[in-house]
Amino acid sequence: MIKWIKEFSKGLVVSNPIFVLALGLCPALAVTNTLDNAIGMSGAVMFVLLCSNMLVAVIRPWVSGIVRIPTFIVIIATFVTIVSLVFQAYIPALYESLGIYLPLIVVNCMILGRAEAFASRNKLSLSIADALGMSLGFMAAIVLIAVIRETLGTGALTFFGITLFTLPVLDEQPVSLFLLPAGAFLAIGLLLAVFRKWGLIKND
Amino acid sequence: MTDLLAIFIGMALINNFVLVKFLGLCPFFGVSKKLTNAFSMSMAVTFVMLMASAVTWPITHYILIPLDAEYLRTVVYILVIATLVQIIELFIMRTNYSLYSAFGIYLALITTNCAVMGVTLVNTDEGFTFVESMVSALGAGTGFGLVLVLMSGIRERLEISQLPDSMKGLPVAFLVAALMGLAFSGFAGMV
Amino acid sequence: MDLLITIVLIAAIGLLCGLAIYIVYISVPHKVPGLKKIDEINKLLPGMNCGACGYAGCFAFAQQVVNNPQLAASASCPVLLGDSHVVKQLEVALGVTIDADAMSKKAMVRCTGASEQVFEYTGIPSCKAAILIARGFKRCPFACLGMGDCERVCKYDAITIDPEKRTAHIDYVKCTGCGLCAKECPQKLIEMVPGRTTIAFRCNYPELKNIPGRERCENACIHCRKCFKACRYEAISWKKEQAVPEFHPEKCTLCGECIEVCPNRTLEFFKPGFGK
Amino acid sequence: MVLLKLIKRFYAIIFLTLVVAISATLLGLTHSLTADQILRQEHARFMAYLERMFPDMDYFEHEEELYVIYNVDDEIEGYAFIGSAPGYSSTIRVMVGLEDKATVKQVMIIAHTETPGIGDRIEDEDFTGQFAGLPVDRIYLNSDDVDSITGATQSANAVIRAISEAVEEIFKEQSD
Repeated sequence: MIKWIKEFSKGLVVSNPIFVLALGLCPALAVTNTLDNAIGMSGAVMFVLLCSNMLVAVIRPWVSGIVRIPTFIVIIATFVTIVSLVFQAYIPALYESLGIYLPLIVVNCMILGRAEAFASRNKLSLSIADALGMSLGFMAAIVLIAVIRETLGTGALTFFGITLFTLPVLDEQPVSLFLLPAGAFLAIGLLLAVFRKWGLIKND
Repeated sequence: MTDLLAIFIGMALINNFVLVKFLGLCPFFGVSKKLTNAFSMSMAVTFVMLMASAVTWPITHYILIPLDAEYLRTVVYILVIATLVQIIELFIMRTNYSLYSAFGIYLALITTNCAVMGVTLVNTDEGFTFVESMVSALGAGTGFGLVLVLMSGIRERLEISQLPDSMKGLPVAFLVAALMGLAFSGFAGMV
Repeated sequence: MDLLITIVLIAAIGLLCGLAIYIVYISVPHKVPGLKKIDEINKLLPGMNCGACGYAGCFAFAQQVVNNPQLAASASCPVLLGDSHVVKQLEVALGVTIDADAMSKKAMVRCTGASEQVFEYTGIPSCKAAILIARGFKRCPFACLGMGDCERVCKYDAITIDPEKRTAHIDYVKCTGCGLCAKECPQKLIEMVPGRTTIAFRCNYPELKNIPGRERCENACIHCRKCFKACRYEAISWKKEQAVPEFHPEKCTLCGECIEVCPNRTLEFFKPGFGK
Repeated sequence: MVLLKLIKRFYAIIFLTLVVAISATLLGLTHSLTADQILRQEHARFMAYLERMFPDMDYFEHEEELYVIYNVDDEIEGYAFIGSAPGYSSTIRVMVGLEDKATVKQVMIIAHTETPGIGDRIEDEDFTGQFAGLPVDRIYLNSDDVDSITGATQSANAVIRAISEAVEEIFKEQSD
């Protein structure tokens, strides 16, 4: 049980996939321009990571060496396609705004990385812990980036249509740089530096 | 001919995969510490992009579209890419080991490189013909390589500059990427 | 029904992919001759790809050595020279004898860094940059500036920088003699010397007249010839043109006489543990 | 025995094929479960746009690319068509409603993923409102009657292009 908690909490801070391992950066930057997108994306990633980690952990004794990577990646792709079909059917607005980045979860280095490095070597229960921890860490990171970018970039924060708050001056003159691709790099770079300054993350 | 040029420039500069579309960021930050590595990596990526586009185009147009099964494209594309990468890796390892020792580690990274998968998805989304797909793959690879090489040049310089400790390494690389991204957004509207 | 056809076709793609990998796996032969042997040698090498042997990395060197074993006796791979255990393994693998001792080289810093700092330098932290301003920030224009160019280039962690004196120290044990630091140093004050060198001469000041060295540095060689005169074993000869001593390790008895008489403490034992 | 040996020998291939086949089956099933819902969603969205544009709509008919809208009394209420053009970071799709075959009633942006706060200003009433009442042949790039958006020229021009290209295609065919 202690080991389970250890694996679970590892992904949250110590080896946070975005800030520490720098894995899965593509979605972290591409879909963090609004809070809705970030939540939708991390939900999808969580589902895919959990399912694929579980399945890989179960079938690991039977996987043959030379087709290991194709096998894992087909499993991941299957879950990604299921997610995207479900999104398309029930939350079409989110599906459209995630666009090409939804199928690209397949190549999120984090997911194959976890399947390869962790699930293919560990028991089912530990793999679940790892998947949950990693995906929660991923969610925390990209939601944080999205909140910053949306707040600074539009002067307000909305959550699936509900406006949470509006800032006085920024509302009139938003820093729209933060919504551009460059703003994504800027936000994540500064966040990373601040975390290091506070000692949350170790320096290189 | 001008159409092809427009696609090439569009993929290489305007919709630059790394800075505008955020594809292939992991190698962008991982392999951009040294200029020589960056060059090898971008060559390998361009090669795999071309191969992947060449293989996925007939699959899409002769199998998936007639079957009305385009929802399966994610699975099929990634399967094909993973296979291709593995075959190329095996082939190079056995026939030219010194090439393998230069490229090998990057090949493993390419399976999970969003840029390769991205280019095949974009080709289908835009409904490119075979030749157009190849040109777009070449453009995407060139754009990726250009940015990777530029970035590694800058990072080699950054290594010896004086920075606050918490800025060293990845954070400052992100800031550099931000500035490069701003510069590249100036290409918008070129075609 | 449509679904069935789809499944069969997609499975066929899967089959083809598996088949392709399998066929390549089975049928592509190992074309590089002696690949196994090369791999075996390659594993013995340090794997740092420092290039000291003159080839493009360890693997290239291994390839050359397998084709021409005699090469191992003349190349300067740091592993050949440092690690006697590995040298034995290499000798067995290649069937040649390697006189590692004769080939071994070590890097020696020809400066104690004692020269006084004359201004505060806050520019780019690199010797190459620092040297551009008034030949460096130390009184002696040939001194080690200690900005760490050599430390950064060393692949074996053998070099440390003394931040107080701003000078480089080379760990005799860790140094493999690859010579990368000697190439990197803009002051050209790191010299590759034979591994059995006993006495280190720590001054790089090349001019005889103009300004006497001692004004610039408390450890400077003042060309007094005391060491030459003190040596009873003819292990030191005097080079007249440069007016500096030349040491002959094969005659040296490690008595330490020359070090004691040196008025400016320019001389030191080269290897830690020599002398007392 | 021979079969067993064969299976053992080609185990890797068989395994991969099986995985792919299972994956395709799973996805095929998911697809057939969700396909209706996806179509319904798309249809509902389309209808919602049409109804917002033509509140009195009862049903519509296709006339090539042009939708002809009828009200309860089977009278022609108006026309609508869909155009698309690549914008700054995505393909922008617009729906254009027409009073009659020459005058624009309303323009709606139905799909885009332009930069929020910049490119998505094409959705503002200030921009889309200016098309209302314009003759269709007055909508083209750099037309005197249509203003672009400062700072979002790419996206705004894409909207204008989407309309003018669709107009050209639909009405050229019809006048031929």
